[in-house]
Amino acid sequence: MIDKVRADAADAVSGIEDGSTVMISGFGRAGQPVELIDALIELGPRDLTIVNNNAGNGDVGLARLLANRQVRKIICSFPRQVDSWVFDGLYRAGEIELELVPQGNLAERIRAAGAGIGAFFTPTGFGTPLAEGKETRNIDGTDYVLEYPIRADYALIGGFLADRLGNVVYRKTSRNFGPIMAAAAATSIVQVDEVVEVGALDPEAVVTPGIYVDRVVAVGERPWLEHGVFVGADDAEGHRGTDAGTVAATEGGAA
Amino acid sequence: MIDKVRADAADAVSGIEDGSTVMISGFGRAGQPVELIDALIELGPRDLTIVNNNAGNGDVGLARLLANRQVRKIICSFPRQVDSWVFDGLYRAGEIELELVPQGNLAERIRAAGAGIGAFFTPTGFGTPLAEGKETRNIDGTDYVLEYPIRADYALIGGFLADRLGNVVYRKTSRNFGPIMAAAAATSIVQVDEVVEVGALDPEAVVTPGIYVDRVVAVGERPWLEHGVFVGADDAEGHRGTDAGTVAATEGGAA
Amino acid sequence: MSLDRRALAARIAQDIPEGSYVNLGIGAPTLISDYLPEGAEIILHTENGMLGMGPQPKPGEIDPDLINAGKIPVTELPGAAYFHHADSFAMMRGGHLDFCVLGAFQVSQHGDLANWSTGEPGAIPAVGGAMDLAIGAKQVYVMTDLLTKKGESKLVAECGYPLTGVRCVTRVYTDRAVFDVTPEGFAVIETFDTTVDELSSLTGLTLVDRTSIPEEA
Amino acid sequence: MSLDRRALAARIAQDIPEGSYVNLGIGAPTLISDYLPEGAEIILHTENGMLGMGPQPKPGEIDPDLINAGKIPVTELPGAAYFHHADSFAMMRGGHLDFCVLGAFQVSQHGDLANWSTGEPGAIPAVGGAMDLAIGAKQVYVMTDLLTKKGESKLVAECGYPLTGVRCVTRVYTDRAVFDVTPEGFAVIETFDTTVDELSSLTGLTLVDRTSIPEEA
Repeated sequence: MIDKVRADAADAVSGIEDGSTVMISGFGRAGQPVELIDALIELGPRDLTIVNNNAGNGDVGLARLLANRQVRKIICSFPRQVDSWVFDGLYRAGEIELELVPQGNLAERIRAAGAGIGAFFTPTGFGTPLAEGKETRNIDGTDYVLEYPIRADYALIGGFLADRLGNVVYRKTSRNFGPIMAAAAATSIVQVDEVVEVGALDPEAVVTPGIYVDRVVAVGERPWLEHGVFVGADDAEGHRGTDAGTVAATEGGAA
Repeated sequence: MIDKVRADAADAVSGIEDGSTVMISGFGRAGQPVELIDALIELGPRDLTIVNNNAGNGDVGLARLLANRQVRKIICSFPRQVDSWVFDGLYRAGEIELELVPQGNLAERIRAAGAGIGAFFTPTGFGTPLAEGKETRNIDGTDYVLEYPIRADYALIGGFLADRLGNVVYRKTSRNFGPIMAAAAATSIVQVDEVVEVGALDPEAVVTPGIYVDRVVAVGERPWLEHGVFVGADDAEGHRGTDAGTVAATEGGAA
Repeated sequence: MSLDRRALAARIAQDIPEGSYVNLGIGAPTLISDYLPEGAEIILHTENGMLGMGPQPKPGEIDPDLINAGKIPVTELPGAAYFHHADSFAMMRGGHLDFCVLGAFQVSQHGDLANWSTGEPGAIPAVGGAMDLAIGAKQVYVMTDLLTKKGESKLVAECGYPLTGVRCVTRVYTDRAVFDVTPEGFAVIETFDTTVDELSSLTGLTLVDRTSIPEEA
Repeated sequence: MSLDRRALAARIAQDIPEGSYVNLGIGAPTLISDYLPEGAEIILHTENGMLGMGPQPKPGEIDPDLINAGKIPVTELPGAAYFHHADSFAMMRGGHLDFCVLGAFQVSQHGDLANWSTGEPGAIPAVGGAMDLAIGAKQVYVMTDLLTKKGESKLVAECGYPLTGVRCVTRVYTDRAVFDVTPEGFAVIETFDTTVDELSSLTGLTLVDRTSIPEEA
């Protein structure tokens, strides 16, 4: 029997070694594999290259991974945010390398890695500083830049539900980078609210087929859901009721 | 109010003019827009370039379009089949042009057109006669061929259900070329069993968002379904009960 | 009287016909959604993976899995669809959106856009989806004040700031006037309590006067 | 005694471990699915857009929307997933399948494959997914008779027929023996009632004898 389910987040991230390239899904809070990132911090590999849309917010998650000096380089589209002080400090001190990629080229380069495409001509970024030094070509009257795949050793992905075969569905805009990162990494690790029975996911609606997934871990339901049904939250971090104010204050609030 | 629904198949294909490039979805019977092809034959434009995986079977559908001398060129991966006599005859007589493309390159070139990619390096076909004369490049130790997008003026697509906004879902392996063709054509025309209310399709499971679709037409339920529920057929053409034998004999049966 | 930000948003909203697929970027252009004609079906795209984006949720109904490109909680309208990042940016890059509205530091008379970096030494660069948005719609509109806080024109002969996209902007809506980008340079198509001469003086550019030509339907 | 087609399919099935993602092409290799170990979860891919393909349906339960790459009706197993053609071939091209098994006209000692055209003048060419399958798995296995009906070896020094893929085949299962493609040429790893000398004579090739070396686990 195929069983990709791991006991806990620590088990799920085991084996990620120094120097690995690790993709981390998520755009804002949505699709961020919070528990897997925490487990990666706990595991402690250093000299990592991280691929993410951003470079961490506040003092938690990816920002804490950076603060913990585990990251040598980050490939992302939007590092500078109101609460990206950890990255900002490391970058200004010359202690982290940055490869800045327009968001759509970032997505397409990750997709190319999973799809076996060797390189592709994209119009995005042509004539801008981010295309400097890159090969360009005019095709049928449009100018393009040649971009190469971004591959990874590991992907950490935030899904919604999965089965033991590794089939995954996402919730709403938390889908973002998850499906393409799952296909681009040698080992893909997905955290979900719940692992469901094989056959419970509609084959027409599976977004990431199990072929792309190596490990699955259930981390429990997020507070804005009850038995899979949306019940709402009071802020974009998912806090509810009276605890929202307190926790938001210590975590730095929503982006 | 947005309403992309057309009264009938004739209305849906109206305006397709001589010399157009027309993509037609389907792989075998699955996803073939039968009623739209028949309406295209009825409409009568000539000198068409057709993009399809095959080059027609038996004497119906695409084969009839060919027999009717409406097609100048076909771009496909697998023209020769046991029952492709119409194409075979025209091709041997030099009366139709063929661009033969490996199936995955065909799909990726169609995808590139919809995705605004100017060209891409693919490993498929390298070193074979189908890459002769094409630009090649070795990237990181792998040999690739440069392939260009395939765009179309129109796409005729066989879906399952749609809403008036043009959101489409497919059934099982009939999805095949539909979603990528919808994105690659200037005008995309989708036939479905039934048009449903806006909101009836699960936003997590919409496969072709309405942005890619210009016209929708309901052609009625196929015989292997009853109120959307699968009830089965006796052959791959979808015939049921006693009529299966007779009709299969005249149509040439399944490929 | 020049238009304030909300009035400008309302003005832009008038030019977006029913049935359009629209990306309103982040920041000021998102105000436009408040002024789209009541009941008209205009479908909003957010590049983090959704068509059919609705307004912000009521308190208590925030869904952290449902946010826009500015990471603000939003809602889902009937007929929405979700997709992943590669599909979302393919949709943009492939030219499927009818309109996108962006902010700007500078727009050149050729339609070049600079809106992601002022190129200051030591500044931390961040581009996000700006370069994809700049090339990602049939009509790329800019919404901006005509002048910077220091009084310099944002419409320029050539951009001095690092570019976001080359020859991509089709129209610029400012607090003082609306400009089309044409082969002859900026054409003024509408003024807000000013004159073409005054605009020429403020921008230092030769402007084409199209204010008296009625817009095509 | 050489193996017949079904026996060969059964032999190949032994080498596919549980948990594998496998594409069995069209034609003879599809027989392998009948011999996969009972109860072992092996997930079949069909390039027309499905993982989790099941056996052929019972009479009356044919679904024309559910076919395999050979256009034969199939069924759906629990845990299946559907996707479109670009996603399906991206899955292949991206190297995500563990095994693919193909037929062949010729395989060269470098692992080149010819299986789509005999290059006859006047023949109508058709390639389908053959070239994608040839490069589309971690292990590309060929299932074939060693000799053509005319008695010519399908294992050759260099392919004379038009190629399907270059240096892509990793192993060849024939009715007479199993061959690995190695930097030193074909290595015989298992024989069916024949000898390496006899195989050398039949193929006209220098063969490496690895029949006595136990396979790695």
